[in-house]
Amino acid sequence: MRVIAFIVVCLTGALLLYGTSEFPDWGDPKSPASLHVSNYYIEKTYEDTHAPNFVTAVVTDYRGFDTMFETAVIFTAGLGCFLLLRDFRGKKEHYYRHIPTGVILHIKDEKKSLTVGKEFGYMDKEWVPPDLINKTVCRILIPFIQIYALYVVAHGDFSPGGGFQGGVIFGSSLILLAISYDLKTLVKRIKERLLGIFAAVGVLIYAGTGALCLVMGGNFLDYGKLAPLFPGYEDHIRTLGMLVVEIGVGIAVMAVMTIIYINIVSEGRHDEGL
Amino acid sequence: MHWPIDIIVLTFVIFCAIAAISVKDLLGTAILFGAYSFLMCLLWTVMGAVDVAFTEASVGAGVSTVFFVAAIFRTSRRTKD
Amino acid sequence: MEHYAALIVVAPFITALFAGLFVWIEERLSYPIVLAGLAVSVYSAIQVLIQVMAVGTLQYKFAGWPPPIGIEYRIDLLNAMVLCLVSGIAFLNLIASYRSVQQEISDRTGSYFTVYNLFVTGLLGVTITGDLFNLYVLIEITSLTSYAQIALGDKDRGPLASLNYIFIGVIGASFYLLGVGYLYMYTGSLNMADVAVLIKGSQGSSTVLTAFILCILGIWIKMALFPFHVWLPNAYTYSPVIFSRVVAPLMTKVMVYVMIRLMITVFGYDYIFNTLHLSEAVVWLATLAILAGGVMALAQKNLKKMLTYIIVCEIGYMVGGAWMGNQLGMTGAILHILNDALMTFALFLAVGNMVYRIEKVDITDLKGLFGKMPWTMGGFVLAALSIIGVPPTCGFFSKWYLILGAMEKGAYHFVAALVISSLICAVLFFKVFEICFFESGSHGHEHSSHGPVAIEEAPVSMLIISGLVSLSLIVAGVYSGTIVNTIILPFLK
Amino acid sequence: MSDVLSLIVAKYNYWLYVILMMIGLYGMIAKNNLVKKIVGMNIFQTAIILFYVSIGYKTDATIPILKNAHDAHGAAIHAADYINPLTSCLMLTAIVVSVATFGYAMALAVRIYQRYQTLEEDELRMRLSEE
Repeated sequence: MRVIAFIVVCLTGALLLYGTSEFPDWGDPKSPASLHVSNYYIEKTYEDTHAPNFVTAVVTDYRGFDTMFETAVIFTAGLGCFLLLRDFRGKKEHYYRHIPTGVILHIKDEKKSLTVGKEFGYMDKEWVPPDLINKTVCRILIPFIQIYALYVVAHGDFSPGGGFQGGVIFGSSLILLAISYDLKTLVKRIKERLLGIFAAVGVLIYAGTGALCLVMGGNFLDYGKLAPLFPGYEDHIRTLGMLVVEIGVGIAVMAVMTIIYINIVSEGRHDEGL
Repeated sequence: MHWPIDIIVLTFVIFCAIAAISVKDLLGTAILFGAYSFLMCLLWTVMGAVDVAFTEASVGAGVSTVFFVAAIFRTSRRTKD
Repeated sequence: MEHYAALIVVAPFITALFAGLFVWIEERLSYPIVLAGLAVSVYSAIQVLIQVMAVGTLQYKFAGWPPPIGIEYRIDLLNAMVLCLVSGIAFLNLIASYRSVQQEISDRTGSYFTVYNLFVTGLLGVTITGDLFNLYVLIEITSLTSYAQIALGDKDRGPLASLNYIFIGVIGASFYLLGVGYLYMYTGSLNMADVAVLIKGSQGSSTVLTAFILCILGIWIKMALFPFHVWLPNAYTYSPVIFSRVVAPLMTKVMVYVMIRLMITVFGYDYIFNTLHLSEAVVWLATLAILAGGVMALAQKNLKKMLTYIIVCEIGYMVGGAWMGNQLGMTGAILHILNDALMTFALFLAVGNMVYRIEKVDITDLKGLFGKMPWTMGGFVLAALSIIGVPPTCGFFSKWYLILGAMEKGAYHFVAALVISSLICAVLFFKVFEICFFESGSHGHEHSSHGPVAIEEAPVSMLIISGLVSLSLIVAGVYSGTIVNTIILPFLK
Repeated sequence: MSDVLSLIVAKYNYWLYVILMMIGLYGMIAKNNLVKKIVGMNIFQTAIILFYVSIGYKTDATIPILKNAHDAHGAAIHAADYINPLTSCLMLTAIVVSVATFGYAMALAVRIYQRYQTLEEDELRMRLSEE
């Protein structure tokens, strides 16, 4: 296998190196790649859309149709993980810990429903004592991470970032919650159902904006046609359209990242994790 | 001209890539893979593609590594090669 | 209405998302929503075909930006035909397979239908788009949804087959992406028509040559041409019935379509056949693919797996025809996209009906099936005859064009391979018929663990679709002259 | 000598991306462990992204965000001052695709481990032939 792999790699590498032989120099501003279409984007974006960040403008407006499917790819990944791993049967064993004394109850029968008082805490099978520093720091940090994520989403047109990055950061703040406390804390706060709805609604906001443009008489995703809905913002209507779309992407990505994490770490049982 | 920085980072990137696929412990692979992604993101910042770098920093070095560690937690660290 | 072009793709997409939403609210609504989306798509595809036949190539600019700047859909006769085919087959399959989804994926049907519709969206988008990078994104949607669906089939082998498919699929898609990168390096554009204009006259450029090799190689890997076919049999065999019914007819054919699109629209005949002289080599490769597919099909014991190797064989036909370098060969290849999709669909519909009743389809399990499932077997026989290439069915006519094309070029090895593979198919199918017809069925003692299973005919909804598609094989055969004259020849002019 | 040096400076980025990609491809084909293969796959995809970003780079150009956006009216925008935004845009999409594939592949690895208790390809093949 290694020999075959080596031969394949050498052949492909040689082909690719051969292809680079006529490339223009690296960083040459006169190369065809930097002249034909890209100059239009640099010179006309601000005029067309009033978005200072060219990349966001290209991503969500000029090539917005690609980005819609990119969001669909993420959505599919989340849905695929759900379909593949989700296991509704639940777990047979449960562990409870008596907090004042540290005595552990191990309940093997799944049918027996047990009501425990406040001094008993639910516990993972592979349990480590909670670290006070970790917990406190994460608890303080998480709101700030989330605010930063919202900032990244909202300022996508002006600075690096956008819906996708913001969504990932928001999702990782939720994952951080699950890691620093335990998975139950996260699952209790954000129900699986809610995450599923968020994922679908996020992509729907994107596709719905496009369809709304269709209804308003433009082509699909032509934000300019939304102007009658936002009187007073005619100049910035395309930026506004981008913002709406970015919010949709952010919601979808946030939900999907969380779904993938929860499903992988608990093998689809949503009970215990890292 | 940024090429000295560029070439140093690129060397590190290649080093991390080779290490990531040859280390005999999957948790080590996960961390090296995170380092690889982060160095890659540095490289892209040097080249001026800030949006891509930002995405890679949050995705490659962040969430991907978490998925990786989560998967190792549910499978095993053992690897033969 | 000018927006039909967008609706073809957008309607199944939005309904997929709504279905995904309703999974969490009222799961039973997912199915009708998905079905409605595909119905809109079929209707729009037919409208677009009528428009294209009346006025010629249609363009649709997304977000209103003119082509090299924004993304455009460009629909000519070939697109429009494949679009009708894809949306029609996906729609019929969704009706026919409703019950087998209930049987196989009982507890999460809503999510499954969402993934199904996303898959169809991907296929339609690949077919309709006029932008190289948009094509890549949609190929990835198609791939990711297929990985997700394959893993749901066989509990043991499904995930492994899916992971192997991921590795090979990613290599294929990445090669394509690299090829697009090289093209972008040379031209600075991503629009197919624009790229075609810009690379005209760049015969000697190593960048364009590498881009060409990478793109075609990527598509071949995705298409499962002979040396790259290793993922296909497992992936298609271990997937759920509904998915194997839609992926076997459509996925490879859409990839063949992409290859033809790249050859004709982007790189141009002149570059491929007059500058590079690749025709000889690729026709030999296709010949090998046909023979290898046929021989490996002979060795299989499982009916579904045997059919997947026949798909490998059919891919050889289409690639060979398309690379013949003359009009007859290309006509044969395009006609075979249509015919092979219909034939494979009919075959897998019949096999799906069998799986619905007897679960395991090793060839020895099929004893006495003619008596028990006569209608299903009727459809199966018709489809099998068409694959073999018996005259009134459509399989004969595309093979005829392929043979004429090969004769004109003097590629007699290809003709020989075609005839041999037809004979192999005949042997294979008559073996199956013999077992189904003459050997009496097991009387319970072989299935003692399950108790005596009374095999009966499949449900009516499955049978009607199966019968309709099988009859359409004859209709397509009778009207193949019309199809060639009104769609394929005007396109190739 | 200076010619060679300038050639190296002009092209080394492309050569190194080829090397990186081949590392990924080799890992994907030759490694025995499924998770290692997935890592190889991701390295392969990242190398392609590096290639695209290299295409978009221009010497003496800045990041693709308009300078002085608030008082730029009337001021001419020179294309040579900003790097190519299109490649960045394309690669955002490619990164998303790669992370989606990565997440799903990891989920598959977990699933396979649940079923077979191993991630080594040769052991898996052995288990399959036993059954």
